[in-house]
Amino acid sequence: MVATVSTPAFEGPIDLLLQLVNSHQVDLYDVPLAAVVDAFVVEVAGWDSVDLQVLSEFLIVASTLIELKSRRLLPGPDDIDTDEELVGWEERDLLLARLLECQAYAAAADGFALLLEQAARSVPRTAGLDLDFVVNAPDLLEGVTPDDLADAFGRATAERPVPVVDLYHVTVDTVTVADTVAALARRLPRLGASTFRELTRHLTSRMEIIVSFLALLELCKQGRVSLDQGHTFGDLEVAWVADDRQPVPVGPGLYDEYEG
Amino acid sequence: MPLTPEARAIEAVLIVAVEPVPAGLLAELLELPVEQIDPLCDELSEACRSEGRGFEVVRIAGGFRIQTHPDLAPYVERFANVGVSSRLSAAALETLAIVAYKQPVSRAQIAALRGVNVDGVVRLLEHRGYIAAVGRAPGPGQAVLYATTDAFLERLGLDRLDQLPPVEDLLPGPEALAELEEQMSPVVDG
Amino acid sequence: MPLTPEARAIEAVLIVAVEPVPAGLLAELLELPVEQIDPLCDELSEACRSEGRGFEVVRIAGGFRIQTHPDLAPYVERFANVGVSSRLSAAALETLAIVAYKQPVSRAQIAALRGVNVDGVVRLLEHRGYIAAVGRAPGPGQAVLYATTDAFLERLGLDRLDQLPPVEDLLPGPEALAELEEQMSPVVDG
Repeated sequence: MVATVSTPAFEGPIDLLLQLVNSHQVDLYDVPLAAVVDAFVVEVAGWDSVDLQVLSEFLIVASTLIELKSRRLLPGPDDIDTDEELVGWEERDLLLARLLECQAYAAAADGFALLLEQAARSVPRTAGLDLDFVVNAPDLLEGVTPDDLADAFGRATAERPVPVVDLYHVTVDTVTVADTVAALARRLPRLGASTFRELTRHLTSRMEIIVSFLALLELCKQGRVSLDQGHTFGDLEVAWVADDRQPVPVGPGLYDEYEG
Repeated sequence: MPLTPEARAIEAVLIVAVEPVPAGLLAELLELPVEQIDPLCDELSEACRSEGRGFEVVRIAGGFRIQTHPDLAPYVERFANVGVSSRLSAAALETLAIVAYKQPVSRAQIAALRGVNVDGVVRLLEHRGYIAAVGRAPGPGQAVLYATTDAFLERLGLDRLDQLPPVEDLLPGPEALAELEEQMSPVVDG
Repeated sequence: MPLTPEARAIEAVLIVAVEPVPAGLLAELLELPVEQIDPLCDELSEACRSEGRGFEVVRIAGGFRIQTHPDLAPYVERFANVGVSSRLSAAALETLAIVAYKQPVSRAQIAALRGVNVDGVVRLLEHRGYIAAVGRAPGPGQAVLYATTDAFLERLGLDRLDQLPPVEDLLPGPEALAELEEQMSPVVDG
């Protein structure tokens, strides 16, 4: 059992990383970690017994991502200690090896798609035997009991095809971090103080909520809002820091975009 | 002498056809007037003869079809008797089970449930007399419906269908089946 | 030039076959040494090419079969009823690639590599006939092991598994590696 994490564009940490790596526009750090972890926790809760192998593998991937991402997201010193940088090299090497292997299989998958397409251009003859040929073959049902048939029915129905909807090429209307920063910079001064839950109450997609969160972090980095969380998993309190010296810079390209 | 492009196209269609193909349908596929189909099929037929192919193109009731040359019947019969395995494959048995428990059922419905083309398997089961066409579905398409035969019951040592062991029926009903069938887009992936 | 009697007989058998016919079976039917089958099939294949037939004789999944010439796909597709099947998703294709290269392989092994639960995808691939359970791993748990099927080879148009490119050839080059490494190092933007 390994956790499945499905959002429209990503499936699990490894797929996620692969997509990040393969499409050069996506920042490696913009990963919806909470979703990844949530899904995993749900999965673990369903386990009969703990699978240490899976658990530790997940922890390696997740902790590497969390480390990388937290450095990026949190306001902090501009440069980091080189010693600190070395921590986690081993994990990264492991991850790298796995990524490479996955890339090789992704390339193989592309090849398969091509072969399937080519092969589908030729259709085999399956008309079979003309019925006027004399067939003396033995009874094919020799030894088959009614119970065998019931079992076969069970097998056939247990494996119903899962209709596959390929979302690979679906593009969603994206809400940008830049737009959200601009919207919050208009809205927050009027509100003065609010909570994250309140600010995102009208939003319907997880994507919009994540983008709002990233926009708040941008404003926090700029010192325009203060963020406070009373307790773990508590609601995030957001307060506008009045500053009339200069407006919040807005416009496309100023902020890293979330491509989830 | 190489075949004309039109004769090639007709040959390809006849190769994949399971039933005789009417001249009108060939004309439609090739976007040609129907009068031109007969001469093309003659060309094809003549080419098979002159090159001594192992099959011939013949006109029978309902259209044109490819069949093995009568000379070669001994090989074909030997193949029919040697080439078939002496037991039903797991896939064939599962298809038979679906027909037995869900009858009457169309090929497309079985295909939708099994996720694969079942034409060959259905043909085999029909050929061996385990299932038979029993009618047509109402509505567009009028798909042929299959049911098990008396021979099937006999081979399983049963008198009536309701003597089959009860199964937990996890399959979707007719409406859901139709929907499932629709979702399976008719794209060939091999 | 007319076909030899042996090539004709092979053609007739392939015309009635519903799946690739192994050389050994053809040899048995024709009462010939198996070494003579390959040259005969080559003769047949070459005759189809030189006469511009609408079909070809190919070696696939360990046997020989007759299939339509790829040129004529537009006509054949229009004729339709060539199979009910939907395209495989990228995730399914990648899982299939892992099974193809690492077989026999367990679900847990695939999952460890892909980093996600693959139960659904494996079930889909098994259901579509691309892969099948071929045994159980030794040791505790006795995980079911999966391998690709003959249908997989058929749908990819391959004769044997070793026609797939070696996995080493598929690994990204040194530049890609450097790029990956760079992206994974903890850069903090100021």
